Amino acid sequence: MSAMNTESGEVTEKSGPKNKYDYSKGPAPLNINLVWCKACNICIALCPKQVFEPDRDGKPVLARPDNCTQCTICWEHCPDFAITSNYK
Amino acid sequence: MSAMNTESGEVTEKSGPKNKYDYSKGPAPLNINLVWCKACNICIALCPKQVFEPDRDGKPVLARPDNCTQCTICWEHCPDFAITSNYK
Amino acid sequence: MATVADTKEGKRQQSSDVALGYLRPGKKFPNVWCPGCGIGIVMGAFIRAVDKLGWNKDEVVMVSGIGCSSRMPVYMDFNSLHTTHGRALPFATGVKFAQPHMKVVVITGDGDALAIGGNHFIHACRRNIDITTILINNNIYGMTGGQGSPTTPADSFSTTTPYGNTEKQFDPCNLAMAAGASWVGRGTVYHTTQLENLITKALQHKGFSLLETISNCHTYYGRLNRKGDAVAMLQSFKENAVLVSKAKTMTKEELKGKYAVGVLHEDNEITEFCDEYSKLLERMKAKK
Amino acid sequence: MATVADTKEGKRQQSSDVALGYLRPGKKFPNVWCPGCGIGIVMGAFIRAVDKLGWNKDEVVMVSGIGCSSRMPVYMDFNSLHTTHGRALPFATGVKFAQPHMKVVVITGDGDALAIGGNHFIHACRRNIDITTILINNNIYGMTGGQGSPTTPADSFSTTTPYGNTEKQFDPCNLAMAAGASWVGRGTVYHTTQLENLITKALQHKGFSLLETISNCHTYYGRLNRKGDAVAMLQSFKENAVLVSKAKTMTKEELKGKYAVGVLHEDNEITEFCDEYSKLLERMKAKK
Amino acid sequence: MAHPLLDKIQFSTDRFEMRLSGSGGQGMIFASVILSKAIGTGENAKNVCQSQSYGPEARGGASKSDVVVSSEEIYYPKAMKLDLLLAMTQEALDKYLPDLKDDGILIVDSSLVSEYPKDKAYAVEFTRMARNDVGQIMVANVLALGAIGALTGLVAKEKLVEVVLQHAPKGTEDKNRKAVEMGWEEALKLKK
Amino acid sequence: MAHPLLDKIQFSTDRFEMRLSGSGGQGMIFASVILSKAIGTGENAKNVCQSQSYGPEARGGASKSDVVVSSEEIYYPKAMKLDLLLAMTQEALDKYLPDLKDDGILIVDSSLVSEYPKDKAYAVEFTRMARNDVGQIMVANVLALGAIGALTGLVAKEKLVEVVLQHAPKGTEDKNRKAVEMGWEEALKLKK
Amino acid sequence: MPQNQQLLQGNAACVHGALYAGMRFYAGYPITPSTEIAEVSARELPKVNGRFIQMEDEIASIAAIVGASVSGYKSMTGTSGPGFSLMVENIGYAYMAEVPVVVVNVQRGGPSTGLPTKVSQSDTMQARWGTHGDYTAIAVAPSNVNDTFTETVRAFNLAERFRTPVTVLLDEVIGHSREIIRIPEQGEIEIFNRVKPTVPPSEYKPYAFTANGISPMPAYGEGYRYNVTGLTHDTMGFPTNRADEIKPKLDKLRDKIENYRDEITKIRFEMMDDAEYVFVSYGSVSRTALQATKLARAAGFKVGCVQLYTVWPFPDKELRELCGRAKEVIVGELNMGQIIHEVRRVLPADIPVHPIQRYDGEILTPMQLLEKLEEVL
Amino acid sequence: MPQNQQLLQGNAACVHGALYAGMRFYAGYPITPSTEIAEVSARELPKVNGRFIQMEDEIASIAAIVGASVSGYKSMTGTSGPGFSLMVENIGYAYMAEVPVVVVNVQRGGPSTGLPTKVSQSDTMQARWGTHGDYTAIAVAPSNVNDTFTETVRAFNLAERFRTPVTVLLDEVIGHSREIIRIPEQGEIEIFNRVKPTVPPSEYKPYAFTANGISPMPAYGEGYRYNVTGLTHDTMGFPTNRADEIKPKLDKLRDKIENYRDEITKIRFEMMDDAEYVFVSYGSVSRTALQATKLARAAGFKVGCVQLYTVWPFPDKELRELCGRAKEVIVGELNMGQIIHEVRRVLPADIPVHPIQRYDGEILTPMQLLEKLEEVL
Ligand SMILES: Cc1ncc(C[n+]2csc(CCOP(=O)(O)OP(=O)(O)O)c2C)c(N)n1
Ligand SMILES: Cc1ncc(C[n+]2csc(CCOP(=O)(O)OP(=O)(O)O)c2C)c(N)n1
Ligand code: SF4
Ligand code: SF4
Ligand code: SF4
Ligand code: SF4
Ligand code: SF4
Ligand code: SF4
Ligand SMILES: [Mg+2]
Ligand SMILES: [Mg+2]
Repeated sequence: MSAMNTESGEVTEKSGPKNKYDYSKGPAPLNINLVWCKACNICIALCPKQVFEPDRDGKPVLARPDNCTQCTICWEHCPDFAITSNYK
Repeated sequence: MSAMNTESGEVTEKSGPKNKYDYSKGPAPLNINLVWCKACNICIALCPKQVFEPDRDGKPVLARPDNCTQCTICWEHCPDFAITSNYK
Repeated sequence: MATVADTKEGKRQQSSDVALGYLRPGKKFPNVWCPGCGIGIVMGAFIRAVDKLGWNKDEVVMVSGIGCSSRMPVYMDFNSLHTTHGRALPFATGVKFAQPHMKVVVITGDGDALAIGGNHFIHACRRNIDITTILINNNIYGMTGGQGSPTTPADSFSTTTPYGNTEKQFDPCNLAMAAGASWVGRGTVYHTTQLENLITKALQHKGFSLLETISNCHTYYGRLNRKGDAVAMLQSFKENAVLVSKAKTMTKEELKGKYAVGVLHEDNEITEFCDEYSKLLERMKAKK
Repeated sequence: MATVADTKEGKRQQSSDVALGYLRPGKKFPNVWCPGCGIGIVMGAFIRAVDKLGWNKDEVVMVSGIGCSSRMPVYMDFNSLHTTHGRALPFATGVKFAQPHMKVVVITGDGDALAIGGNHFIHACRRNIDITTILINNNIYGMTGGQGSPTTPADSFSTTTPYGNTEKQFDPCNLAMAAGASWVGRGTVYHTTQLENLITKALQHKGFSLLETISNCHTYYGRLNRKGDAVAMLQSFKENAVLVSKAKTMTKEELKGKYAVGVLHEDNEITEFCDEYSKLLERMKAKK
Repeated sequence: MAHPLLDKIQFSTDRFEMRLSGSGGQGMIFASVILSKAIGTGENAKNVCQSQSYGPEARGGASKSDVVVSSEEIYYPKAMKLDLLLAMTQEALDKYLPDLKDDGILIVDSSLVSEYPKDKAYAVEFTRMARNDVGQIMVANVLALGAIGALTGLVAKEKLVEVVLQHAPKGTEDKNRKAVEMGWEEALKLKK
Repeated sequence: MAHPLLDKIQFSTDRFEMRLSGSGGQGMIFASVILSKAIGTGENAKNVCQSQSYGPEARGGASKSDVVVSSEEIYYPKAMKLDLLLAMTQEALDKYLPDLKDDGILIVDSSLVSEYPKDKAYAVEFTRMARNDVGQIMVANVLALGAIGALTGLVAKEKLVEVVLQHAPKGTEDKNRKAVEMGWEEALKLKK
Repeated sequence: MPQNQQLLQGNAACVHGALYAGMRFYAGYPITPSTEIAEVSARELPKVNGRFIQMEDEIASIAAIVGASVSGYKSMTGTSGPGFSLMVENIGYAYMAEVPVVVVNVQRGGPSTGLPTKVSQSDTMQARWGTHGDYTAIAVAPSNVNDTFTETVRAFNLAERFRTPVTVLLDEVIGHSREIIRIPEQGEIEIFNRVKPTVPPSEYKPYAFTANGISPMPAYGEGYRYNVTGLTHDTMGFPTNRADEIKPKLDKLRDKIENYRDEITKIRFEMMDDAEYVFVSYGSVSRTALQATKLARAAGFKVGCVQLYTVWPFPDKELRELCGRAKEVIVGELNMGQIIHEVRRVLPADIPVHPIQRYDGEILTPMQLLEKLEEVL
Repeated sequence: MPQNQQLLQGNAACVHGALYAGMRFYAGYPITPSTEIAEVSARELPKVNGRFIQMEDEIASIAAIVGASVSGYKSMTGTSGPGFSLMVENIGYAYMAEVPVVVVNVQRGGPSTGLPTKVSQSDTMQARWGTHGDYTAIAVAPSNVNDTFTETVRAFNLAERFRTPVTVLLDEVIGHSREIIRIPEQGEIEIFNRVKPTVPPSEYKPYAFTANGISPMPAYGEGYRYNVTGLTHDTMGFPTNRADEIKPKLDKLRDKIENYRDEITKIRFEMMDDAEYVFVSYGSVSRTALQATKLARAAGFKVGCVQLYTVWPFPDKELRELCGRAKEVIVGELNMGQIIHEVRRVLPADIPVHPIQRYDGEILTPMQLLEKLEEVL
């Protein structure tokens, strides 16, 4: 789903600096499609590991990516298909 | 409900001789409104005392009026309100 | 197999001609029904029940849809609203909600209430609006000449199921209960005394009451399914009706082809629709 | 009070982006739904279920009426029929009966299925036609801006019940069972894993299956009734859902405000509508 | 008042209009369908147009059915002025006699109808004959069909029998054949 | 091509057309209702006609509302060419700027909009001021109302405050009054 | 702000007009862009001891208001295209049974679900011919918020007066616009209430032929126990199949309206004294037309403007009188051509009638009308 | 009797025509006087492996046939006035979504439940304007049993050809009359099947604008997974609110029919060569008119007769051509005046158009037409 990555990347830029994931560490655990994300706060609130923090627009930033256990909760509850995992 | 009696009387004549009740014995136990009666056979079949017999048109004739116990079955089942009792 | 028997004793003698005082004066008799049609029997029982309750005719509104059964209100000397096919209940809802003190009774058929009118049926149940509905179930569309209805039994014949009915049936009583009706009963046109009593209870109940009444359309349902004439069909109702109390003790297998008659459900706790709105109006007045 | 907890283990990893392969290519995303609307969560669970079943997209027909929930089919890469308000089921009946080998799924809302569409709902149940209906119950008319629906709770606020709802509610599951549906279940958008499983079961069931899915319309129902935002409403589903098995052990009092989730009813004996007609067609062929 | 147009109108002599009337159970509609088929199909087929009364009246009460016959295209589908009236009840006769042309053919079931223009009518006791002579009261209408066939010449007897038998319930073939023939002969006897 | 008619058309100078635009949550419709009431009622009332966008766009996304003001009967109800545009987001500005008359009044929330015609616009940081100075981010729209009042002269400040307060939730009266006043003054400062 | 001066949406003004006219019963089902009519009714009716019910669908809604009306209540329902389509069967019932009700259709783009939030006038012909059978329809069309109030009052008066359903044709632009209106004092606008019988029940014939064509109508419960049916009926309200009873009944449905055209027709016209070019329109387009007329006049052109408040029965006579001297007539509509057929039908063949139609979800602009005018100049 | 010669009621002929045209799906709800259409379908369809379903109401019936049609089945429903009124919303869906279906309306007296067993032609205007919104309708009107067969075939051909619902306007007289018809051999009448796409699914646009105005239509299951909606949509079938997509869509609905008027219009005319007096009619009245014409000609009067098989779109051009030389035109209808408005609209103002209408439940008689003719002579 690289197209998605690109899309989300583009938007990230437009909406200001976010998702401070250090890509040199390898792929992030999750991708956030910021065009589709509507900042509903569900993923942020439901993640049992506090992986996300909201950015200025309320969209999720991978604040504690290393905490992620790939438990599926965030993407199963994202109403907008905006979260995908990078671990396949 | 004498109007009804008259009505049924009139029709009795038109449809040929029927209801051989001997009125000299006093009022018949039941009146049959032959204008309204549609010859459905329900009263005849359901009377537990075989009070009725069908005439040529299938309408009830008081064949055994003395048998009548005023049990209500015939008039409660007459769909056409054609049977009334003379005992009030 | 135990079946229901009418009690023959202690009947009021006025029942033989009380009906005549409730028929509309004038030209409307004889009626449109076929000889022996059970709808007339229901009408008789209904009139006796109303008479017994001593209701003021001016306060009774009879509402119906379209069908042989729905013609009934036209013949009776009450306020009557003979509406469109399937829509008796929403018309009746307007009548009742506008004037909650009126006694509103709906006469409907299995097609009228359950086919085209099914939605209004369940919503009237849900609202538990104080309307008594007498559903005359003859398992067929009588008026239009014998097409299948939502209560035409499986494998039965009708003019639209010429090879036997491939559909399944509603149990109107179950449906009403699930939808929220607070009184549900079933009777037959054979059991006229019981029918009169059930109608009386349904009319007395505050809230939505449904009385399913099994009736004969020998002209179509009977003829197409070799059920015989009116008399034979009435006899079959005698065979197949089982008192509610008895039915509870019977197995599903034993109950096949039979139906429970009597009061199936009664709930006097649940609030009535117009009452709830009246409370709202009271609250609004108090606020002022 | 025991509530349902999702099992978090052993999930297939592809579930994170499997949905993307089922979205319609092109211009239709982002969708019309409010941020956080549960409808999207149902859609995700649905797609994962279909994917798990390995169904051929060409054989799936999604049918819906009008409402926020009914927009769902437009976004998915199946055959889709977005019909008129309340009428999804009869359209779907035409689709299924015409081509019984197709997998027909109806997506509908509480208003669409139970208000205007109530009659079609009970008749589809009665026929036990092999259609899976996912009824997204958010207790309100979302699309038109927050009017009361047949599932808006008593005393709740909506734009048409500004002084509190004076009406009573349907339980769609009870209604479906009484009307003849052969599979009935309930889930919530909080319990996504269970939801996916329930959808899978509903889809696999032969006959009419109804899955009521409790969802959040925080924009209207939530706001008007101080239920908080999407997250708060999801949390409340967690609080109020009770597993069917557990619910059976609870009293009516204890169950107040709660709802049973899981499979509520399953009957694999009762025949399916299209099958019965196919048998008729076979009989006709045999006759020739 | 002189009618420049109406005075000149000549109703087509090619049209032959029949009405079969009686009460609900007497099979008038069935008879008219048989008659229409017999006249309208096969070798010397003519155009036919059959119609009947529907509505509340049709249930239980009176019943009537019209058959219009013509060798040309039948435009107006209903009977205008009857060439033939079959009346199986007094009620039907009283109601429809005025619609019969002065020189029209009147057939009555004289076992059920008592008041009729004796000079003009072909009076046959269809019902009595059906019950007593054929042994099946239901075929009174078939007897009447035979009479109509005989009196109009619109259909061959064998053709009429053929169509009747196509529609006769299994086991009643003989009675039906007999009914056509008896009706036919009885009417021929009366033919004026 | 010469237009015998169109060339002669003079659009009424009596009409004053305003558009309040932003995103769903910013209360543009609410503000336009307040504005319409304030202008349309009381002593020096003028005719007003308010309208707004509905439809999918109205949910979540962009939001706009038009207010047409005139001392005469308002015929055409929609804005034709804007005399005033309030843009609370960049998107709104980009979309509606072309509808503004050359000499029309442009007001932008410069805490959210970055690209705008700097020379022409009245740029006020409504949102920042609402959050920081009033302490209630929700009243950004009320600040904007103050600015509109000040720049158009269509309504007296006290009247505007009065109507705002009629609609303010209990307990927020002071903040709302402050918002109107701050918006008003801030705009006056910029008045060209 | 004086108590009776209010900023109202057209939809709200409709409800306030209805309340002013005496509406005390509303049954409806939400649909964009009419929903506010239900919402405002739900809020306002309980304040005046009136009754609001949200029904399960539009069919039930019109049924319920007919039920309430025969029970003596002035009743209304509001809807939009799809809902109106569902109502037509029971609107036909109200025609046949002669039950006064008011049905508001806030028009949006069609056919089918179409354009729920976009303006249209494409249900104009449906308001005349929507239900099956023969009947004569009344429909009124306001063009602004104030009109909406007064035309709704008028709709109730007409319904009560003629015992017939009356359609109020709103559209999305009017329904959703907000303007200031002054609610008139009670008595300022005359209110008509249905005529009740004066004869005793035994002599009462619910569908009697009367001198003015209207049969008096009691409410259920007032002692007149009569029959109401959607079957064609005789003067007693009993179903009939007799040709000699059917025709008079249908004639009655027509004549009770046709004979009072003068009282039903309402037209606004501006600058028509010497007008050579005439805009004919109704509903929100009339606002555009008035604007265009004003602008064109200011530019020196002899333009006039006719606005139909009464759309049905179509004001044949009045339009013929008003436009008899016109050189060119332009009919503006938000549809693909509906009322223009009527205009063509009634005007002499030598007056060219030009369409200017818009059906893309937006209202016609003054410029569009002026461009059309220039074209035909 | 040869196998293919049958005595059929009009209603039965309608079903046989439908079967001949390829109908394999029928959904309906019984209503007098159309019920036999359902009954005969229930009996005949299983014989040809077709499917019959009795739905819970008329709304569901039209919904089901639309569902079956998008699934590739030629589908039909039959009803009468009240049922047609209930169907109009979903007929509008078929217009919008461009789904071919055939709807038969066997007309009876209205409005409302009216006269279930009595003939009428009072749903003629409803067939054009019954549902809300803008669209162009096709309706055909047979006049006898044989016609009913062929016009039903034609209705299917038109529906398939133009991806649109087509209404067959029958009436009680035709529906219930029995006449002998010969069922044509397969191939004798050309059958049109909807055009399927030839492009691969990835390139398929379900509502593409094409040279002939018709977008090819696959069945569900054939690999083209597209969206069908009653919302106004773009060429992909996705809902749109864009003015520049809305207008072309609505234009398409109109033009795909208007541009093919010549192929849609069907008219029968008799003795028109030198006719000075012309009867214009459709449906069962045409039989009366033909009879009257024949009688009047025999009496030496120059009378002719025009029968409209295609009622909608109204054959403007053809009627103008045929009646251009007429001295007087008489329009006969079983209603209070519907199609006469169209006749008046299209004929030059100097040709008087006279109505002869009957709406008491009986068919017009030749004498009534002749009396009218005498009046205008
Ligand atoms: C909208 C509409 N659809 C169909 C009909 C035709 N119709 C009249 S009565 C009836 C069925 C009546 O069946 P039921 O309600 O069971 O009454 P019954 O005659 O058996 O008493 C139908 C389909 C109608 N009048 N209106
Ligand atoms: C015939 C008709 N009536 C009313 C409407 C308006 N309408 C559209 S969606 C809707 C309610 C939707 O509620 P629900 O089914 O609960 O869906 P939700 O939006 O809550 O998901 C209504 C009333 C319509 N489109 N058509
Ligand atoms: S997968 Fe689980 S742990 Fe990882 S971010 Fe999502 S919710 Fe948090
Ligand atoms: S759940 Fe999805 S839409 Fe909501 S904030 Fe998270 S990523 Fe965005
Ligand atoms: S009252 Fe009883 S006993 Fe007497 S006739 Fe009637 S059924 Fe027979
Ligand atoms: S039950 Fe009534 S209608 Fe039937 S035969 Fe007896 S009297 Fe006549
Ligand atoms: S058709 Fe059936 S239901 Fe109707 S009157 Fe006759 S017997 Fe009764
Ligand atoms: S209005 Fe409610 S149901 Fe509709 S999208 Fe928004 S949250 Fe969801
Ligand atoms: Mg029935
Ligand atoms: Mg909902």
